[in-house]
Amino acid sequence: MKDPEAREEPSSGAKIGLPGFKVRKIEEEVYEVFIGPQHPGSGHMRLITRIDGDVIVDIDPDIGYVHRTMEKLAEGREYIKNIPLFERMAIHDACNVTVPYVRAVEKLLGVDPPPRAKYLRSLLCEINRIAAHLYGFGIMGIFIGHSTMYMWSFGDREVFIDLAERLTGARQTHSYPVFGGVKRDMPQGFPEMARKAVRYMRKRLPEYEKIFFENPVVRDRLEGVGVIPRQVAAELGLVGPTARGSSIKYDARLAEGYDAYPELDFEIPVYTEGDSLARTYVKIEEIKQSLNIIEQCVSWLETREREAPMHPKFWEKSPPLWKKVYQETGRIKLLPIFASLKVPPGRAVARGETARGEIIYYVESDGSTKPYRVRIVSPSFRNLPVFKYIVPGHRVMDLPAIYGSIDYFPPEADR
Amino acid sequence: MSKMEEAKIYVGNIDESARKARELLLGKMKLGRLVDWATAFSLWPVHLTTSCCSTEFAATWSPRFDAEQYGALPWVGSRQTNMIIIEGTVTTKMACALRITWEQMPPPKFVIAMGACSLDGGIFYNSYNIVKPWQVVPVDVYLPGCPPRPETVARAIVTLQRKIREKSIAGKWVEEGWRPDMKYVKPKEDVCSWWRG
Amino acid sequence: MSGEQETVDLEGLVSKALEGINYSISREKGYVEVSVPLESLREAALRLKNAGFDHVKSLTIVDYIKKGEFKAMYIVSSYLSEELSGGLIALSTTVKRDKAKLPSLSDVWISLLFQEREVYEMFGIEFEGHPDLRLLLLAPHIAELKPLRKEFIVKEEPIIRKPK
Amino acid sequence: MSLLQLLLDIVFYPPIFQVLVVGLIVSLIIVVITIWFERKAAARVQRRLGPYHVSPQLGGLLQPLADLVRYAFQEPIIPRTVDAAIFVVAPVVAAVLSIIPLGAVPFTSNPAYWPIPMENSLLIALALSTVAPLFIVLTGWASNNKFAVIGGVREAFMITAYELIAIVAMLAPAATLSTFNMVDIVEAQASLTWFILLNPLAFIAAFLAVVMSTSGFPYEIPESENEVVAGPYSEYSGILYGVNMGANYLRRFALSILIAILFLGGWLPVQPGDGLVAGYLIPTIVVLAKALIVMLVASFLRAVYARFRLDQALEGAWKYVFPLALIGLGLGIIENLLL
Repeated sequence: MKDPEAREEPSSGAKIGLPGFKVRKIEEEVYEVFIGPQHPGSGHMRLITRIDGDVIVDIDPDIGYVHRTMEKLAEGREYIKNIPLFERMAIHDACNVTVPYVRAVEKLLGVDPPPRAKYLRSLLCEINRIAAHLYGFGIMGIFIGHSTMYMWSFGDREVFIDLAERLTGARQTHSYPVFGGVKRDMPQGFPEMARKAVRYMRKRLPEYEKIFFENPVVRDRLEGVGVIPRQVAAELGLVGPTARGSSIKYDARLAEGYDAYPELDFEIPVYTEGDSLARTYVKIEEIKQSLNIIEQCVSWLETREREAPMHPKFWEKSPPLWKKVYQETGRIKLLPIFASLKVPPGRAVARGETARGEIIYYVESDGSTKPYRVRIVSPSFRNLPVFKYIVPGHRVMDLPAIYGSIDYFPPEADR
Repeated sequence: MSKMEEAKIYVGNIDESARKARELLLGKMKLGRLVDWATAFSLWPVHLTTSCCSTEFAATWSPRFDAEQYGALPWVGSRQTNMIIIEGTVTTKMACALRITWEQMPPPKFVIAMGACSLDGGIFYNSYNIVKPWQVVPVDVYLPGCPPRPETVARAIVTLQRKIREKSIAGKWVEEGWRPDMKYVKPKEDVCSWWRG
Repeated sequence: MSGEQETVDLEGLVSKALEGINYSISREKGYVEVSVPLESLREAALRLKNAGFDHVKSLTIVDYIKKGEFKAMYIVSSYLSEELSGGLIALSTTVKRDKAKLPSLSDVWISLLFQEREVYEMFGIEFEGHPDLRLLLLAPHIAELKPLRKEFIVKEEPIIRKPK
Repeated sequence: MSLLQLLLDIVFYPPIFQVLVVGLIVSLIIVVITIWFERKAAARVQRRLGPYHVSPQLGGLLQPLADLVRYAFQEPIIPRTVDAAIFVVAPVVAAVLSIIPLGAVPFTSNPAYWPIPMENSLLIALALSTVAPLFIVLTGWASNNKFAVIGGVREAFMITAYELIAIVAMLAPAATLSTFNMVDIVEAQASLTWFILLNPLAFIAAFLAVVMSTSGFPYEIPESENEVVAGPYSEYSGILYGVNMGANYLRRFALSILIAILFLGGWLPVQPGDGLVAGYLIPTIVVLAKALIVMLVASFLRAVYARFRLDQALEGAWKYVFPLALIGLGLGIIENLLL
């Protein structure tokens, strides 16, 4: 798979090189290993790694193996059709990924969802966050060879997937938030189910600590590995648990203050060590916070009357029968108006906190039914410099530990 | 080639002896059914994650669904496996990787195309960067859904098992050597044409 | 809009930081846009960095094909200073489509390194001074299409088919 | 007729009989059970079913057999870039050499069924057990694949660490009793007590050495899939890969038998009598059962532990396990003086 011609002297004229290939000479003692895309430790990308002995001296991430051209496709599709499109970016974190897009369009439309819709969104976002963190744990577990960790967290993730499925009707691709509201209200019996899931997870987390975090092998593998100092993390623009493990107290939920988060009571866990273990602990703590938020959301939703979970501008257009069905079952029929929604011209930026970190959408409208430009910068894409700047200097076996702890998800990074 | 010649001094002509052993075992001893049985219960998917269906692929092997009970065990290297589950969209760059991985696998080998994107593009049908997987590798079982539920993936594995045992695919493959269903598949030069720029 | 928190006066901060540079400021939905001419982009970036905006969240290029120009927006914010982190500043400039060249700011904000490579392949905009300007996401024959430019159109089926 | 007689003579020549029958046939069964147990036990810890539908009556016991048959009939690809002779020969030799130590192991105290004279049997068995890993390094080298080479280098690092530990720890019983005769060692355990109680330090060191030598968790470093795919075996396919995988388990089996003999009392509490059944079969089954237990415990670690980093594993081996083995040896010498 190597291209012998790519090893010649760098020529200044060669502008378009092969993706991921640096035109360079190889020193003799350096061993170049292509990790991926078919490799159990790479995910959907290639890491061109150069190894000196057992130490990585240079790493060149070659991504784009899952680049599905979402930004371009979004320019050709109606606003509402983009919601399911963008959710394929981080499919197991669907609500968190789509809420900022919906909010950006809402800013352009000038509508603000009613409080009930905000709480419902936050509820699903937190369920998604827990499921995504458990997914990250599982991948991390298998990366450092702990198959039980993978199985446990994937098994427990099903609890929250079930919860989301009960709420929205889909395992992963919920397409739940829509402009001005949500697609569905809480079904009968959901609060009990949610509380049961929360109780179960609270019982499981100490067991995780026991088999995973207090395991001497795991601690050896993670402690002091991939240390990112605070200043470096800020310079590289890292996001999410990766930044918070390096004592950067930044969370878009607070910085932007969207949905129900300003009214909810939660904390942002921050660790100062900046190593893989700290990043993993951040996720554990975030799961605990998310469990609290779920409880708060459920209690809030339970005590309030069912009122339209959709902005009046849209809700008033629905026929009385639909409203009656909503009152009885909580189901909302999506209005046909969304299919040809004209959005006033303007530009909007919205950010949101997904499980992996901050996602930012720039939406520009020219007044038609389709966006003029959508720019997405996803958390994994912003965490990409970790490979280039943090991994070199570590041993080969540290690469999966760091990869797992930053929870890089290539489909999200490539968009 | 001289190394191969040299090798023959020690181990004989491997191709020739393999062919003879195959004829003896499959022809005279009728081991085809045993091969079918073993292959059906030992479908090891290779670790090639093409897209976001990998989340459901991973969930299929999680405790709740546990596809390992059918004998399918996700394994690490392409050389030791015999099944590819194409997990969703195949992009231009990934198509080449998919093809190379498929060619690295020893026959009899099987392909399950998972998800709407790997059927005909799915939600990304008009994207400029995707490739239809059936142009890259011959597909045995198509599996719709976006993403398919884990039960569906398990069902696809069972379907493939039944197909192998009822039609004796693996036994025939071992006997005859190659499969005929390659007519939609592009040559590797086309799939990987971008590689050398 | 919902819960927009801005703990500091961004306009004041920008006017202090960009003193002496010809710029215009406008408040958009969710961010503050600061447009500078192309020549003073680098200077403005350096001053914003010194004012505490330590990382770039997004390098956004918008292709205004009718005006024949690209608009480049560097959406910056701060991690190290908590009060700045609530606000977003978009440092923007315009560049002609036919000679699409921008100065690379990856030495100012290292977080731009991969985003500039992405813009390079998607729009064909060259970044002068970028240490490692190669393709990132695309295969070479697709990068030649410059897919995010507006003249490259992907066909789309409408939601409602018009009867023939 | 005389040729048949010759063949029978060769097969029933005790060392060869032991290697062929116990080494190949029995160990195949034991390997099947071990792999099945490894997957089933991990599945139980992980709250799932594990292999099942291949043979529902036996709880999926035929799963490793199905995998083996599948491997046997898959095309063994020999890439053009490999050193073909070594590529093909090395795994086979490794597998054969893995069970060769059984040619020196007594399964009974009845001299009629000893494979070889027992004077220095422990030394012979230990010496033979150290040869096989070299061929694993060779497989990695012959593959001419970067991952395989890295895996081979890791294997070489591990060899140097664990072989010494295994030998030093397993010599501790010999030091206590001033003999290299394995039968004497077992007989002495009948009068004293089993060496697992007499010299637990040496036992722990020997057990860890077995786990390390056969790439069991948490020392599964040469084949650590997340960096080096399948390690030295990355280029192997079909039956050759099956042989490679089998060789690993065979070596674990051979070393487990040594542990069973040296530390777990061998065929005790059975006292071998006369005749084939009482003198050979029953003691052999006892030894094999003990070895199986050692193997299963080693396999079970997969469900609990992650894998160490290479430098951590080597550091652990040289800094902690090797001194442990030395202390075990010292303890053996002290016990020798006390006895």
